[in-house]
Amino acid sequence: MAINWFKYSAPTTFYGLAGKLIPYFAWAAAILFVIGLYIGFFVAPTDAVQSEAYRIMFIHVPASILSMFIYLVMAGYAALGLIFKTRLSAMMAQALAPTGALFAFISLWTGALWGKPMWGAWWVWDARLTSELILLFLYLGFIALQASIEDSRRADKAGALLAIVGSVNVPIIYFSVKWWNTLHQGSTIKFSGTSMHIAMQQAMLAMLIACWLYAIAVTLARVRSIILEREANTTWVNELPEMKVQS
Amino acid sequence: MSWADFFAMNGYAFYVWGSYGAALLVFAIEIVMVRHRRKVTLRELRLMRDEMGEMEQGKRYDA
Amino acid sequence: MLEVGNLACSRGDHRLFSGLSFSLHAGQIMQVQGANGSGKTSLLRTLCGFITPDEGGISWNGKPVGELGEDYYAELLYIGHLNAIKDELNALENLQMSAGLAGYTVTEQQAVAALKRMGLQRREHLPVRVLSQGQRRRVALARLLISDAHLWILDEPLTALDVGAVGLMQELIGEHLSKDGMVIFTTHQPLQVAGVQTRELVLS
Amino acid sequence: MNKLSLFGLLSLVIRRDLLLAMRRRADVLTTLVFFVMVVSLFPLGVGPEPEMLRKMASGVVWVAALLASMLSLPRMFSADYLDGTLEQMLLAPQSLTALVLGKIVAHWMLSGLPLVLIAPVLGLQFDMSAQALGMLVLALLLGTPILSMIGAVGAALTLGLRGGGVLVSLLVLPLCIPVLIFGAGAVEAVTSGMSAVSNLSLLAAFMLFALVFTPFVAAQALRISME
Repeated sequence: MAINWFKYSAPTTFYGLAGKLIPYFAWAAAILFVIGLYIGFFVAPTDAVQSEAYRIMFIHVPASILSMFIYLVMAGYAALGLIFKTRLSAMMAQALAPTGALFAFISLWTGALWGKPMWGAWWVWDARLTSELILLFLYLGFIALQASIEDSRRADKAGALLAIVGSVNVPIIYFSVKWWNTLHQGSTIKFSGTSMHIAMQQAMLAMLIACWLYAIAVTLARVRSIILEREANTTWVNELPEMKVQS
Repeated sequence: MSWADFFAMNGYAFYVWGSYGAALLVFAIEIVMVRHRRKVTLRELRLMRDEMGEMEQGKRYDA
Repeated sequence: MLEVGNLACSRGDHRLFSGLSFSLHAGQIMQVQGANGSGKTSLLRTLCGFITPDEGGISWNGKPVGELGEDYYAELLYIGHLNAIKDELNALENLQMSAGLAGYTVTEQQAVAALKRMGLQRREHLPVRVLSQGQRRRVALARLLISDAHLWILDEPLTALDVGAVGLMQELIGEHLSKDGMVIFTTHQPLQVAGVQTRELVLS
Repeated sequence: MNKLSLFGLLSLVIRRDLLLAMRRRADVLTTLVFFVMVVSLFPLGVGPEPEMLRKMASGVVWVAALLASMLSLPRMFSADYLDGTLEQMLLAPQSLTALVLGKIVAHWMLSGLPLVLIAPVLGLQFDMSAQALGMLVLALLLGTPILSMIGAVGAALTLGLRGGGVLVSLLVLPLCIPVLIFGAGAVEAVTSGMSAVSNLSLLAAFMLFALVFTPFVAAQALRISME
């Protein structure tokens, strides 16, 4: 059976679909958070070298992975919007940016709190930390550019171009920072064991999926507001049940 | 292992709970902001619609 | 021939016009009319390709202008609200630079002759900074004399011009039309070209 | 009436921008004075020990060059935007990409090249060796065009926006980090007795990469901003 993707790429249809999907993603995320935290704190054993501090990993690593993943998804949506002129793609890119930036922030914050007991410093100019910081800057640039353009069509296109340029540049930045760091011989402490305990893997996986589902739920909720703002004064918006209540 | 031991995190309590607390706070703030944005958007849309409706009614009385 | 079919355009969330269709043949002139904010400038800018229309298409000699790209621009001369002249340069330099940006070179004699026709003799070497608004507009309009574009798109060409200059513009447009040129323009002032029926397009 | 070749257009745009800048020298001088001042302030902030100054010289010069080039970026297209010339440029029957390339070259000659030329003098303030000074000039020669090229994209995207000046720095600075790393790295390699070839070739590769893509991207950004 062929699925009519264009049907779901219309903001009208997507608004309703997103509204139905949000609770599922939100509840699944909540349940997985509980499972992940339970395994992470009660099942996974204490690490020989890092003691209990390593448990920061269960939030730090998923946040880092998602911050990068969301940037790629955002750039992908932006490119789709630019090439095929689908309005919804641009709205999705706009909705993803704040969540991505927050994950980058969580990654940096937890990284600092993990670094202090392990490396003895809140911040070291480690390649990964530095790249994450630059990623946060890229997110902030994208958000600031979109926020300062009044006309939504220009904001979409300009933001898309910036996101694409950024994503082309990200590998170069990452490589250059890594290379710079190895020249500087930054402090690096590797994990004690080469192989992670199975419970640690499970906890990490659960937390990663939980964060991912959470990101989807929040983005969908945000994109619904964006759709409403963009489609103000259309009949279908005015006929929505949530518009019935008198102000 | 007692609850006290659990919360002490073998001396790393500040770092571990600082991380998870911050993450929780960020998530909470984001959820509140997304909900707030929806509320504000809907309120503005209703105001706009009501204003448009009054304008149209005004026209009808004029005619 | 310029053909516009079912054109729709909006600024922000505001729909300016829709379902707009017309065609303009060689030797024809068309005035775009409408109240402030009705989208006259937006229509002209859409014809220039600055604005992508929401719906509909524009074609030049049967081919969509999007496909023609730079070949279409070679046929087109646009003079907008802004004069596109530099305060730091003199009238002659301005005219030569404008020609260069439009893809061709003009000799000094040609440029001086064009400026003279526009009533700017002996002012060629003055910095544009010291000229009056009307004289600056004449420097901008001198581009009409040195270009061989077929389609003139003029947004309020008569702004700041005195009676004499308006008469000159009528003359210039008449000459252009007699050479199978086309003109599409907006104005708040009366503009009558002798012997030619001005078509009207009203935006509401 | 003679048609202008692509190269003719390129040289016309460069000549035009240089001529305009010559009639308003203040803009070019501001960038240069800013660069000299920022570099000269560092010793006052960190102390006059020659050992430390030598060590941080290349980094300081590079960061100052980065900031100075940000200062001149907002002006890259805004004057042409405000007086309507940019509209005419978009209607040029030649490729807009070539035109943008011309503007990038002109911008580099006005804001990058002066920095390259004055950098050795500033390097002497930091007690740099002759070898290091030579490498600094070479690295700046390769690196500053990249700043103008990436900057052109940022300047085109923020054209006519409120607070465009600050915004353009926010967008462009993170993208320029590789230039900073390779550029400062080349000088540092020379001072520590290593070969700077890898740094320089990476810088050159990055410049060629930017040369191929950024004029086109900036041209697209201009079309978006003019809508």
